[in-house]
Amino acid sequence: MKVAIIGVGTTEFGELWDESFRSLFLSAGLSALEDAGISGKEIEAIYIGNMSAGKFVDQEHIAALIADHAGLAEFGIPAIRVENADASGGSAFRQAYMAVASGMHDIVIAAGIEKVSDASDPMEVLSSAIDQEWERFVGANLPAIYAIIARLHMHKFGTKEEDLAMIAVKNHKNAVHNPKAQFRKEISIEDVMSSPYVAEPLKVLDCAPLSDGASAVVLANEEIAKRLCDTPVYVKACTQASDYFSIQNRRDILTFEAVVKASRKAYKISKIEPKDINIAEVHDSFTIAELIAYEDLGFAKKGEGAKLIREGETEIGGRIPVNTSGGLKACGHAVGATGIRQIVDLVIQLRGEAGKRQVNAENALALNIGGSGATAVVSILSR
Amino acid sequence: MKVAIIGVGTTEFGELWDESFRSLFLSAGLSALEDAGISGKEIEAIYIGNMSAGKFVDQEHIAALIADHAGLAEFGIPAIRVENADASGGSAFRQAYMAVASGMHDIVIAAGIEKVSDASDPMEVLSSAIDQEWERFVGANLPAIYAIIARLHMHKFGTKEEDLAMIAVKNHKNAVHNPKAQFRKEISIEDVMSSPYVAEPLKVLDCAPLSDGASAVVLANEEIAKRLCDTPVYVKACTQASDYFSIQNRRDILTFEAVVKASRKAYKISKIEPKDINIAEVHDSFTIAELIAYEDLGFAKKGEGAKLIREGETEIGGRIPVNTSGGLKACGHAVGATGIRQIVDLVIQLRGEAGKRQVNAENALALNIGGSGATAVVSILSR
Amino acid sequence: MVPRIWRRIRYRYNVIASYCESCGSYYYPQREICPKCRRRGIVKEVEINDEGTVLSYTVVNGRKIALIEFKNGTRMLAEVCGDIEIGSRVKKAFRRYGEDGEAGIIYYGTKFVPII
Amino acid sequence: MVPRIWRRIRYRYNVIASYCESCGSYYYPQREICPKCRRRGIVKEVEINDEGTVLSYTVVNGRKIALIEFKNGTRMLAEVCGDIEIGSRVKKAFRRYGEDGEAGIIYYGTKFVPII
Ligand SMILES: [Zn+2]
Ligand SMILES: [Zn+2]
Repeated sequence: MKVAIIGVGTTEFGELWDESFRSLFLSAGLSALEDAGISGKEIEAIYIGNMSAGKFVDQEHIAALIADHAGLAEFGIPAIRVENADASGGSAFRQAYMAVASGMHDIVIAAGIEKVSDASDPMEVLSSAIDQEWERFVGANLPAIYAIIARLHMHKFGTKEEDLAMIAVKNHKNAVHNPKAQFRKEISIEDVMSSPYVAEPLKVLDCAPLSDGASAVVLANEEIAKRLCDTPVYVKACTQASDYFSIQNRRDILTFEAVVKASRKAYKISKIEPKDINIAEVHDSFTIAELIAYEDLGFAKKGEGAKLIREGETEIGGRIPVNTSGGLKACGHAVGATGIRQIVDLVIQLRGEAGKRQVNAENALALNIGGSGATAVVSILSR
Repeated sequence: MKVAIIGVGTTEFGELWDESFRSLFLSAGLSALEDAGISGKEIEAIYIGNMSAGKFVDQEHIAALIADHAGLAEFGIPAIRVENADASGGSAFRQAYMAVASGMHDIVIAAGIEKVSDASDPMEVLSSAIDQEWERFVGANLPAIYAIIARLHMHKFGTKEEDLAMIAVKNHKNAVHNPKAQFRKEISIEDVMSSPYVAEPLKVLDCAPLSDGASAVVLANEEIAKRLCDTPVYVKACTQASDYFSIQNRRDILTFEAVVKASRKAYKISKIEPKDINIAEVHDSFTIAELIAYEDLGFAKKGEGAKLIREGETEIGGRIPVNTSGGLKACGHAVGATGIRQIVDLVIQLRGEAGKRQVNAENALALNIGGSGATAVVSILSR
Repeated sequence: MVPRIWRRIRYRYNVIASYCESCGSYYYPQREICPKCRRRGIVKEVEINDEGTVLSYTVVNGRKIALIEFKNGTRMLAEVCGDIEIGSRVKKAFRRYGEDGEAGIIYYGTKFVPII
Repeated sequence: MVPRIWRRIRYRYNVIASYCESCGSYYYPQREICPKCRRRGIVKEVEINDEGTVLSYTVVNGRKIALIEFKNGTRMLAEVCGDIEIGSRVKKAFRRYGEDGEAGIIYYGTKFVPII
């Protein structure tokens, strides 16, 4: 069964001190319902992507809590939390997609949410996405893993710290016109280069901020979508793959096998090739991640990711604009919400509602990664 | 597509000091594969039910970790963690069931795992299944919520503390012959009655222990099942429902609406009625939960749950034996593993492999509850 | 850990319920959306000042936690200081609830006392 | 929080890899099952005692964390004490890794030092 997205909504991302975990979702969820033009009674299931409410706000069992708080308790619909680190949103989207594609449900919500700013050290919590026993124990955290990957990429392929900086600069520039973005301010290469090291060679401005935020999308089968919606966006494929958990077990740490596997499968299912993708939201939790994504998604050859950013190919106006929302880097990384937020932004683009950051696109790709790449979710959307 | 269970495996439940989070799963997963007579290469996806690895062992992103540790990383199959408090196992089973029923996958694993004994206060962690803001804040924990429900049931329907004690006694008696059970020792009514109060009127021996453990099942479509397996057990229905999160919002705290909704839907889908169920594993995290489950599942009228236990109807040999495994109470409650462990035990019974606790059964029901009832998952299995 | 936002919000100090002007339902704690009629923006704040009745209760960790019902039908889980039975009448009292170990901040909330 | 089981296990003090007798693959850390040939029980323990080569590294929180490769092809993430570059040769050294704040227990593990 063909699946369409008929409504999207997101909160602003950032340090939202006045919002609670619960109110965050309500705002995103109701926007999505309003956007879809439905009241909520039609929803048959709700999938919530969330990485670590347990550690961030001391609350588990959040799917039922959120369904209740969104006023859905009377209907008693199944509410399912999906956790795959910062790929939780993408994974929740995929479960929701499968529920509709299979014909088991007609109309469902997929949402992502994270409230990080109540925790004393959000990056410490995010680092529970990597191997506690063999990576954290020896002193590595998530930035350290990406830094080790970045240094090898630089050593092997001649990628420069400035290339990585260019990715941060591009994404900040894109975020200026995104009303939901955390950082709506341009930065310069010098700003990035002079920011302190977090984990050499990655600097503060190579890292996405950890943010509060929630995003939601309404998925429906084609028939309902056509009835309810003038601008349905179709999900042509949604695939997930996994890899060795710790980098010490990966044959080639410069290739995210899960990204390669998920994207190849998505291209095959959708019959859409890398060259047919007109816009992408990719997981730039660290600038090096976006650069390697260019390669693993097939936008550039292995080792040539830096060429794309140097030549402006991934800027708005380039061959394949990447992270026109500002990406995780500038829009903000609300962990479990990010995978859904990517879909929201691509839908806005495919509908032609992106305003000053509008790109002319037929086919869009979202890449959501968990931790240091043990999980990857790829979605291909088309008008 | 009809879905069958073709392999089951479980670790012993208990305080497994020598087992790590990872080794636990390996043992259960490999038993299930062995039982199914497959090597593992055939598996297309893995669904993991786990409530709180983040809080229990400081590790999130556990689905990919487990897939890797089980030797599945080469295949890169999707690995998805599902969390719905102590209904996580049931929810993971349902997602796996849906993946096969829809034809999207041919053969998948659903597993549940929890390692609680590394935490200083596991019941505190389990209590993050209830509302932190409106229940925990005022001093209630999970036993307190069930205690409030129990006292009202006693007040309104004349249920006695001794009735609840009888449920604990029955489940301990059943566990004696379950090699995987944590407590393989009979207890007396007096033992229960003289154990100290945890939350009045619930006593220590009214509460299930929190345990380490992992369980796994292999699900396949009918065609593959018939080819691989002499004794497939069919999943006739697997439904999930949710309820108001906090008890203060429920119209009737003596009825678990999510259980009523999920079970009515399961009966309808399977065309199997409560009277046709020959055996059940129900969520006795507290004795009162089992007693109310009798009522909400339709085995007894509302308010008459105590009659069933008084008259021995739910004992082995009774009309509808409940928790022949020992239940959460005596087999142990490995939180996110429990929902899968229930399925494992019912499959063993339906295959006729339950030894001294064998019941002659055609149709079986599993009820897995999250927290104080905001999530319920009901599965109906048949030979 | 008590999230910062809980401590400074007004509803910890007053018992504020929501009233849906569309369907006449009351809710405690407050809701932004009415689960019965799914309407937003029609939910008004009302303070609960009247006496309540103990629907049920428990004693846990030395504290008495009760489910209390009010005239408008809303219910509230709260600590009660004093002797109660099912059916006892209770009234509001402002008390200290606890302390945040990490931050050393004392937080307060509504407790109840029996009406004698 | 360091789970108790990590502290007392032997592999924290020796660098023990697994060798699959069926397909000839080595794994670090140890595995009970070979992901290449999916065989169990054919995985043997082997200690890694030789020198390693720094594949890549970072400096985080003032500590140098490197990905080190050994002759048998296994790799290990570990702290290195001393100056390194990509390609540097390093050898094992037994060092204190940290302290469990709650329990006050000091735990040790394998670190590496450059071969000069
Ligand atoms: Zn209303
Ligand atoms: Zn091998």
